[in-house]
Amino acid sequence: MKFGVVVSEGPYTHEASDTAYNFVKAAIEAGHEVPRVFFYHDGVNVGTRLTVPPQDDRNIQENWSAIAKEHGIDLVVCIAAAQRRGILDENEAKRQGKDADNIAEGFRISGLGQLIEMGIQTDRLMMFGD
Amino acid sequence: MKFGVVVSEGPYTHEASDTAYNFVKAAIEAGHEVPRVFFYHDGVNVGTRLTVPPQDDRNIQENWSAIAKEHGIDLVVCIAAAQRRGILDENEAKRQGKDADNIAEGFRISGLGQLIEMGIQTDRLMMFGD
Amino acid sequence: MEDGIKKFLYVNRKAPYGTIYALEALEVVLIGAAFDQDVSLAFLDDGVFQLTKGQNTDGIGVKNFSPTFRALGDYDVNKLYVERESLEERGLTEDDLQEIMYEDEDDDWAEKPSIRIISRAEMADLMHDQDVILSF
Amino acid sequence: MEDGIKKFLYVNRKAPYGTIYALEALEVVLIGAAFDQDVSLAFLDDGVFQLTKGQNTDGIGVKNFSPTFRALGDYDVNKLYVERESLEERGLTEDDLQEIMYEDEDDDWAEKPSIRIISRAEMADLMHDQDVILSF
Amino acid sequence: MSTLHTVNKSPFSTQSLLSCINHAKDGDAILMIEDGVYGAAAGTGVASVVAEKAGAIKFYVLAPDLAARGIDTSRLLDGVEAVDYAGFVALAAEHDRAQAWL
Amino acid sequence: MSTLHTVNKSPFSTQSLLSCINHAKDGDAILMIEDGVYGAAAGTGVASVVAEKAGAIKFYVLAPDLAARGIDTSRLLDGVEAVDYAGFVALAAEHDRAQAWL
Repeated sequence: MKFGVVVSEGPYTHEASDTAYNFVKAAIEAGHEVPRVFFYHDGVNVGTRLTVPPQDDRNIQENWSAIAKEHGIDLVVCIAAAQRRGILDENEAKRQGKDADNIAEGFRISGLGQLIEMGIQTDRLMMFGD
Repeated sequence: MKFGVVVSEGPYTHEASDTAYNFVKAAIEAGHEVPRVFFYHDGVNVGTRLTVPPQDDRNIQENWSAIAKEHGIDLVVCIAAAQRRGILDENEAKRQGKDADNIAEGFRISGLGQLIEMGIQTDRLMMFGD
Repeated sequence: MEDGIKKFLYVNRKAPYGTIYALEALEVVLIGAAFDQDVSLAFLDDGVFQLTKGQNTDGIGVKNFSPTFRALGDYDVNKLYVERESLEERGLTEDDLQEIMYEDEDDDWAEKPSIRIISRAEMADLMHDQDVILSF
Repeated sequence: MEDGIKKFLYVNRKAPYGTIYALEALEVVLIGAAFDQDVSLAFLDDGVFQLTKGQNTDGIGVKNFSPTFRALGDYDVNKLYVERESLEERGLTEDDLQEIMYEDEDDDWAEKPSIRIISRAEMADLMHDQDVILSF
Repeated sequence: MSTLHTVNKSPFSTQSLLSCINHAKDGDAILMIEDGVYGAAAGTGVASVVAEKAGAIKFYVLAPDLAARGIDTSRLLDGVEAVDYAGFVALAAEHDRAQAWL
Repeated sequence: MSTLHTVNKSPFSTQSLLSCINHAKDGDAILMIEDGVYGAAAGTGVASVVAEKAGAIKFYVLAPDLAARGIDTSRLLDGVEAVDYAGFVALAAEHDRAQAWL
C-alpha cells in the first residue's frame, strides 16, 4: 500500500515530525511504500540544514535525510510556507535576492500541487501536526 | 516604567509576535521603556533574515528590526533554542561548522541569562506565546 | 472513486488569525481546485469563526483573508459545510456568516449559496464519505 | 522585593514530549538558578504530567529529560508546588510523581522533599505573591 | 497588589480561560487577546463562566483582536470592557504583575 | 467502510478527543497518540467519555507514547488496546481513510 505523509509542525517544538518519522519507518518495514512526505506550515522548518541539536538528542533533519536517501522518499517542502518562514534553496535565494540558503540534503522546495498529487496517487494520507 | 517582553512563537504561524510588536509600539508611544525583547522557543524564528512574506502581508522581521533600531531595543535570540531550530549568526555558524547563517539585522544571539536579567531589571515581564 | 476522481475534504477546526492554519488551509484549497477532484470544505468547532462577516484586521496589522472565501466559487469550490451545533455553542447563526455564492453551470448559471448548514450527525456522514481528509 | 531579590515563578501547564515547552522551561530554570533569586516552580493543569515517574522515551526517540528534575536540588531550586486538583482530575496521586529531594542547609543538610502538594486556592495565593511570572 | 492575566486561546477549544478564572483573585483583571477574545461575547456556551465572575474580577478584551474576528462591541458580555493596545499597556502598568495563560 | 481517527492532544486541555468521539461512527477506530495518550488512562476526569463509547468505537493507544509519559499499560481503561508503530501502520492500512483531529 502507498502512504502519503504530511508533517505540519516544526522539529523539536512539537512531536509531530518524530511521530511521522517513526510511522514512515514502520510503514517501510511492513513492506508499504512511502513515495513522498510533504512538509507544510511550520513543518517546513524540518528542512533546514542549520539546526544544531544538543549532542544527547536526536537529529531530526538528518534522520529524515537518511531515510529518504535509503528508501527513495521525495521530501517536499512547500514553497509558500517556506518563504514565510525563511527556508530557501539556492535557486529561491537567488530569485529573492537573499545572500544565503538553508535547505538540507534530500529536501526539495516545490508547490502545494505536490500535496494534492500525493493525495490522489497514494492509498492513504496521514497528517501529523498540532 | 520598564517592560521586558518575551516572544515564544514563530512569525506568521502564531499571532504572538504580532501582538508583542503592537504592545511594544504602544508602550513606547505611552512613554515607557522597552530595553529588551527576548525570543524563546519558536520565537527565535522571528530573527531570520531569509523570510519572504507575500507582498500584501506584513514583514514581521523587518518591523522588529526597524523598531529596535529606532528605539534602541536589544533583540536577543536564545542560543539554545536557536541551535535546535537552525538560527545562527556568523560566529555560531563558524563554531558549528555550518556553511551559512541567517540572523537578521538588529538581532543578536545570546544565552538564557539575558532572559533572567531582563526579569530582574524591568518592572513588568510580558510573555506572548501559544 | 470513479474515473480517478477522489473525494477531498478540507476540515477546518481552528479560528482565524490567532494561528495561520486557516489561511494556509485556504491556500491549499485554491491550488487544489486545479486538480479536478471532488472537493468539499468542512467548518466545525472553532473553524466556523473563519466564515464570520465584518472581519477587519487593520488594528492588528495582519492580512485579512476572509474575502478570499467569496472567490471560491470562481474556482468551482462550492460545497462549504458548516456544523450547526458548532455555530450554536458559539452564539452564531447563519446570518453572522459571509454570503458566499457560486454560479451553478448545471442550472443555467443560477446563483446559489455555497454555505450549507448541516447537523453534527450529517457532518459525521460527510467525513465518512471521503477518500482523502486534510485537517487544519 | 528585598535586597534586590525578586520572586520568580515558573508556571508549567503543559505535558512533556508532545511539545517542547516543558523541556525548554527546565532549561530556563537551570540557567536562572545562577542568579540568586527566590525561585519557585508551579505545576498545574497538564503540567503535573511532567513530574510522573517511570518515563521511558526510548520508543519515540526523544530525549527523556525527567531525570533533570531530580538534579534541581543541587541548584538550590527546591520549591516545586504541585496542584492537588490538577492531579486528581488526571487520576494521579503524589505516589505517581518522582521523589525529588534537596538538602536543607539551614537544617544540618537534612534531606527533604522538594515537591509540595497544594490546593488550587493555595496555588492562586502563590501566584499572587510573585514579582516575575514566566509561563510555559 | 493585583495581577493582570492574559488569555489568548479560544475558550471553546482549550481550558485556558477556565484555569485562569479558577486562579485569579478578587481585584485581578483578565484581558482576553488573540483567539481568547471569543470568550468576551454574549450568548455563547461559555458566557456564563465569565458572567459569574465579572465584578469580583474585571474583564477586558483587546479591541483590535475583536475587530479582526468580526465581533462587534455591541455583542460583548455585560461587564467586559474593550481596550486598545494603549489600554493594554496601561493595564500592565497599573497591575503589579502580568501572568500569561499560555 | 470505516475511518481511523488519530487524536494527539491531551483531553484535559483541549476539546479534540471529545469532538473526535462526537463525529466518529460505529465501527470506526480512534488511536490516541502523542499527548493524546492521556485519554487512555482509567480513573481520570475524562475516562467516562471514552468508556461510554468503547464497544461501538474501537479505542487504541500508541504504546511508545504511553511509555514516554510513564503510563503503565495496567492503567489503561478497559477496552483500550495498546499498539506499537507497526500496529499504527496496520490500523491505517485496514481502515479506508485516516482523519487527524489536529
